[in-house]
Amino acid sequence: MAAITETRLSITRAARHRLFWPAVILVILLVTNVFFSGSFFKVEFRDGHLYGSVIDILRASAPLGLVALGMTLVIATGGIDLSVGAVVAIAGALACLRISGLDDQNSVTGVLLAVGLALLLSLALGVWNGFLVATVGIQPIIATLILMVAGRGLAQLITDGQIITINSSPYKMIGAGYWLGLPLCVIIAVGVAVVAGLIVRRSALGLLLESVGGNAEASRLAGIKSRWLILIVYVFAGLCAGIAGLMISSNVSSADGNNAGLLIELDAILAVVIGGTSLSGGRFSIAGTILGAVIIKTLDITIYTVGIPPEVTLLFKAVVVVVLCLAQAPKFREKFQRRRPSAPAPQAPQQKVEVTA
Amino acid sequence: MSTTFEVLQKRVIRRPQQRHIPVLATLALLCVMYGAGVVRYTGFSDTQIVLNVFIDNGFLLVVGVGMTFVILTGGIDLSVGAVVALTTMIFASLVRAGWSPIAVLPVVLLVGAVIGLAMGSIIHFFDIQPFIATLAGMFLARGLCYVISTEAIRIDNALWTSLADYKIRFGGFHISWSVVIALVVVLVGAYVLAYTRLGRNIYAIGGNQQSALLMGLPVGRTKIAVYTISGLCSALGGVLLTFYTSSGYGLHALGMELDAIAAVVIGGTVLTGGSGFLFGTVLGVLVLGLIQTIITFEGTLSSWWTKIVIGALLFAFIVLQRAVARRTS
Amino acid sequence: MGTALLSMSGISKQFPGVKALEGVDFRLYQGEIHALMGENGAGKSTLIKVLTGVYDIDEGEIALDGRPVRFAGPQQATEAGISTVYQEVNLCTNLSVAENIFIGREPTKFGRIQWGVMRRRATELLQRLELDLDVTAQLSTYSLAVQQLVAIARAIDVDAKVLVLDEPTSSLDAGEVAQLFRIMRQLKAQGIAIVFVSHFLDQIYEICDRMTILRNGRLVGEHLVADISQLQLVSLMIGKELALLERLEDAGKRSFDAAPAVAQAHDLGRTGAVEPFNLTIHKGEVVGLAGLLGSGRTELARLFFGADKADSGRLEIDGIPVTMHGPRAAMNHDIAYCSENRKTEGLVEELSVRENIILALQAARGWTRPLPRRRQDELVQKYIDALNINPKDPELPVRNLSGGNQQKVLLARWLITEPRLLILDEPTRGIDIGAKAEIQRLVVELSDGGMAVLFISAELEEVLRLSHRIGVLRDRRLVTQLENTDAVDLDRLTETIASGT
Amino acid sequence: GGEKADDAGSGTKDDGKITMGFAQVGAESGWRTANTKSIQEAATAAGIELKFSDAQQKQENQIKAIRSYIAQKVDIIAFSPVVESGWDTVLKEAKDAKIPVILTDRAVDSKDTSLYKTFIGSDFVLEGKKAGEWLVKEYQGKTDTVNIVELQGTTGSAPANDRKSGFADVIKADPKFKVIASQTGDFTRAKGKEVMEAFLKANPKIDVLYAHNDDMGLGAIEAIEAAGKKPGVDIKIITVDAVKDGMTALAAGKINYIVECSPLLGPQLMDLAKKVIKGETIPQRVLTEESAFTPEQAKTELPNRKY
Ligand SMILES: Nc1ncnc2c1ncn2[C@@H]1O[C@H](COP(=O)(O)OP(=O)(O)OP(=O)(O)O)[C@@H](O)[C@H]1O
Ligand SMILES: Nc1ncnc2c1ncn2[C@@H]1O[C@H](COP(=O)(O)OP(=O)(O)OP(=O)(O)O)[C@@H](O)[C@H]1O
Ligand SMILES: [Mg+2]
Ligand SMILES: [Mg+2]
Repeated sequence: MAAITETRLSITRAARHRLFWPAVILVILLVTNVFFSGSFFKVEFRDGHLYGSVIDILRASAPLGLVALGMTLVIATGGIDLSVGAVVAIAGALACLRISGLDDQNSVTGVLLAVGLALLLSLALGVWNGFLVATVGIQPIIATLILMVAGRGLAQLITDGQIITINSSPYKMIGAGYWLGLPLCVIIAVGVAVVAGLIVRRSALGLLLESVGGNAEASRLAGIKSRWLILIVYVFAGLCAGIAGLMISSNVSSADGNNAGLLIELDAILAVVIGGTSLSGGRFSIAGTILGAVIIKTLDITIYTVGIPPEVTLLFKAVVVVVLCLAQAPKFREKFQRRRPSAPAPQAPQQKVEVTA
Repeated sequence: MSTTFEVLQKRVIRRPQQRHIPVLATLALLCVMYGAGVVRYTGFSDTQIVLNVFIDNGFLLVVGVGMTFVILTGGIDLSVGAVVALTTMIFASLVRAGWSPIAVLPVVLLVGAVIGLAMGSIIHFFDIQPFIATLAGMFLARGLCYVISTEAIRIDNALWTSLADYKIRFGGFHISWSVVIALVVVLVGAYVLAYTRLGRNIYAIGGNQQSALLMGLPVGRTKIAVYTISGLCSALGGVLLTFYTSSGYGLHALGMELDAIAAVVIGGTVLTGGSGFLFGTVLGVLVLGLIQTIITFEGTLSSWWTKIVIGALLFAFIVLQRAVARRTS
Repeated sequence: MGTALLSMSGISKQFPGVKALEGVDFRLYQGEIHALMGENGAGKSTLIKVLTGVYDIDEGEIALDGRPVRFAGPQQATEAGISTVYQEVNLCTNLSVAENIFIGREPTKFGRIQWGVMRRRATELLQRLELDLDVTAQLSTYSLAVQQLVAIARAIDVDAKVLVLDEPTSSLDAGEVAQLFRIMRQLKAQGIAIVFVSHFLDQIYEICDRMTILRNGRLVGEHLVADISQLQLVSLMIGKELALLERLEDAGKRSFDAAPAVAQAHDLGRTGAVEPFNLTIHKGEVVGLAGLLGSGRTELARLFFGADKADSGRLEIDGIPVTMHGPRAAMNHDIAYCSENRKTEGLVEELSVRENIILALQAARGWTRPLPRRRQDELVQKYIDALNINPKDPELPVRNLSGGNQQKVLLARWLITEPRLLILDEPTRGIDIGAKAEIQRLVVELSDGGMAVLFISAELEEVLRLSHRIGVLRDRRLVTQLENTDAVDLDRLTETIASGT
Repeated sequence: GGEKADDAGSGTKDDGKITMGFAQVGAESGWRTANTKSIQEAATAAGIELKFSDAQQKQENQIKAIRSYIAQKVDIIAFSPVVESGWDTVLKEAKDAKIPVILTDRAVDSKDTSLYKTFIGSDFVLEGKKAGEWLVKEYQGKTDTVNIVELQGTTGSAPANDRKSGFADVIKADPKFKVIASQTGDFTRAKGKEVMEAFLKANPKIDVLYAHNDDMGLGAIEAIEAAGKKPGVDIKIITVDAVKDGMTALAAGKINYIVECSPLLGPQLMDLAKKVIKGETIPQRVLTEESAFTPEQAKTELPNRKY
């Protein structure tokens, strides 16, 4: 009896965690796949690297996770960045344009130069957004809408509206390569997330961002110079989107100014929200965002594996999104749980809460 | 001590109120932009060009009205474009099945309102962020379109075609029914916002939801109402779009939510809610429409330059708007 | 006395980690003014919110007019005749003054709001409180005290059986309080029952008939005000004796002419806010600001901190002219400003107590130099103890603290920055007497230690008690400065404020 | 309106130069860009003044553009409809304004064929059929089931609908052909690769891939190679479009068959436009000149590919 209550308690404790329910949904999605593809969880070592559906999910999540990571910090300050998709396209386009102009597309220095240039441009675009929001004082959604529209045009201008195909094995490493048997893009994404997480939580940046997002005027009067902070987060979002752009274009060895990163801003915001960060700013969770990105990509891949026809894909997504946010909503669980306990002991659940608190 | 009369007098004589400045700045800039168009392009001064902006954006205006309601409460509605598409789709398929458009009309309006109601209820009762709830609504509505058909369905109905083609003529110019309907919607919306309890509750919630709750305002009801109104407006926008395109199609109104949000925000409404005017949204729609018109008049831009120029015009407009509003305040 | 108009029995309310109310009984009779007493965090506001349905009740019954009721939200409570002014001013500052008074029950004709009628009635209503405002102006253009009065105006206009006022007087000056009391007596005569919460004991003794005392969420007693002395009341509230107040009486009254000036304002001013003024604050000196509501005390203080930019005159720090670019620049000169409006200008509600306390210090260090966690914990613990912040858990979201405890958190934020000039705007707003004495003692200590303090309070006694010099403001002008000698007493000060000489 | 002599915006000048308003769908793919280029170049070559607008995949925008051309009184309007339905109103307006209209690339489903002069473009259903026919021929005489996976274009778009149905029409005659998975790849390489990766894991035996355009096929090839299989050998690949990258892969044997869908209809369009203006009679339907390629044909054709 005691042991049972003990496990019960630890389960309730885990269930309290903000990310418990999203994680449950992720597991359910993953398990669903097994019924349609028996070898879903099989991970083999093939051609010197890991190979399997789970690896696919991680690889597909890497760029989205990166974009969402940048978006998280922007949202923490109470902003939003719609231009990430355009930056994804621009970064990929510029890198591929440079590489396609190389005599030897396999030259590592040439590729590094191209990559550096693309990232530099992404940074600059981030500065542009940050400038409009922090200095000019335009509402973030409109400020970044400008680059969202014009940036896509810029990407197409760079590629001349064509798809630039390249054949560069160093460049291909970024999105489709492996290191120590692990997908390099996942390593990069995790690396950036870890570094960002460390910087944000080990320095005071995270606190100051949450403060600015939570109450801008109070933060100003507490001496926080929010202008710089806001600039930094947009620059970081630009950089993340740039890296993601390189991954996406490298994965298919081509730059598609029209389609690369199309609507990725929507998925990224969704990932942030699933991860438990409120769109109105304030508290944020990087781990939550990464989990959110993985859930979204798992959902996509589940749709392919299960063979859901394209016509009903969106309905399926709608259902999953609703279930996901209901599961996460304390208010929903409250209503659901209150109905459950059987009549004779209305006191009991209340008591339990007290014990675990 | 000032009497009521003096207070009133102060109000009339005083400079425009602080909260009107963004809208006035927008109006002024819109005029400047129009003037620039007239100077630069032949035929731009034709009054019909202005009327065309209304004709071409009637549906966006109606959708924008609903969006303004939502944004004023501090929410957002991403489902509008999809609901517009769904409306055209249901409309077209029912008409094809032999229904009279007059009978279909209440059905589609109801569908739109119900989708809005459902989203509003989820947002209120379970405290779900509007972004995610309406995103689910967007997936749902688009998904339903494809379930009905992946192909476009033409609306082949004499009554509807004649309504769609009908031109209300006056003094050599003409407008369409959709313009009339859109303007009526704007007026009704503006009236609701300014002169009804619902409208004032919307502003209150946008200002501070917690306070509104403690002041004993019906926060839940108002929030649900707002999304229902938005759904209804989207459905009506969809109906107007069937005037415009005479077809139902799952890919109609792709990305219209962004246009609508942009129009609302350009019109001076703050995304966090609580301040803004419907008239601003009208201006916002006109700004977007005018930019589009300028692009077509320019006529020589490649696809990418089109986007870049749209972005640049938007940029110029918004930065000037900021500057003007800052200067005057 | 017959049956109670409102009775609450066995009320319990549990928040995660805190039992805010435990088996509390409360009775309210028709035509009485009933004080709800207790320390900060005793559960007064929670009891009120439980009554009006803001929070669900865990246990207990409520009966109104003998019928059991349970409200799902403030809306139902209002409809049932319970009109409430909550502790934090809960109005919509984006709406006009008139609307804030009438929203939810606007005068309508065929569903159309009659704006003219509404404005007229709002003006009339405010005149009952002797307040003359432009009712069409946005509420945000008015100071917190005015907002508090607007909230009161809103509450007293309803046709209510029960009026609940949770610390309505926390930023009001004596005149405004008198107006409020006059109206409360009128309402009482009409048979309305009033619940009144305040930390000013004098006010309680002036207006209330009975009182209910809470301590740590439990009922301590229900008494007739006449039956119990102030000292008894205090010991009932805090559970121990208190004898601090006397000790402070003769603090100061020194001359500071020889002391170096920390901050000097020369014709400093801002159009529309304060007219150019000259004011010098010396090292170790406490300068009090006195004035009527809206006289410009807050605005004067903000200029020293750069919270607003001055558009005339100059400011000297240590005799060197500086341009105050903003709060951060002021902080670099070791100036701190504790705002009167803790909700919108002070706290970041979702952050924890610890994070709120270290915020200003951290901002001053910059984001690259985080305060080590151990040092944070030390500092925070020190001030939690010193100011008796309750509950003591520094990781609680500050939102979950009671109003008075939030105020202490804000104060702690600035104290840990160890400034040379500390600007305190209504620092004792909503703070219980125990903690208030503590804070006053702190101010004396700090100034003895050489800190310059600019002290603003609506409570003139407090200003008199603490200040070495008092600046008097009137209509946004610093009209005079009085050395706080024995010649200056409450009457003299009141007179100066009224006459301006 | 006040006309200005120095303005380039007017179509009603009596210098005999033809002004054409062209309302393009957008620039959603390399194919489309090639289409646009072809039209622009052909216009310059033919001495026709081209007013070009990009609708960014929105029918509303296209209608607006056409309205604007009518207002600007161009001599002839051409456009590639985003969708087939819903053009009657605006076409009637053009007709009332006596401006002839030519459709390119896609048809409209208007019953009143007098609303436009002619339609020049490919037949997407036919393309799907060609793909199916090649498949049927390839597996002639074999009895084993053929597992097919399909990468569809953007859900709801006309080429996706038609290429799917044309293909299905042909293969349904023989039960050995089984489409075991069909999913949209949004006409892009990235999505094509992502979907194919999942297909490969969920379906151990895939014989044939049918992709609605080259780009998705090219993305899928990467996925197939990553899975350790040989595209074109282990899995036969059929695609549509024949853009340069696709043809290169075809020549390399990674794709087995490409059905051409030519974007280069500029010269034909300008020819027709001139004829229409001169009042000559022209056929109601003009097919673009296009074929289909096998790897051998690709090798000879490749050097000539411009897009
Ligand atoms: N929303 C909440 N969540 C968690 N704890 C809360 C919440 N609101 C109040 N509390 C806790 O309940 C207790 C009672 O708070 P309450 O606000 O009722 O105090 P109070 O008597 O009004 O004090 P004050 O005089 O400072 O206003 C406090 O310990 C407080 O921390
Ligand atoms: N009685 C009043 N009539 C009109 N306006 C007022 C009145 N009281 C305050 N205000 C407005 O409130 C604003 C704030 O004034 P300020 O906060 O500087 O005053 P204060 O002396 O600090 O008063 P408080 O005691 O309310 O803090 C001023 O801009 C003023 O317009
Ligand atoms: Mg309280
Ligand atoms: Mg003040």
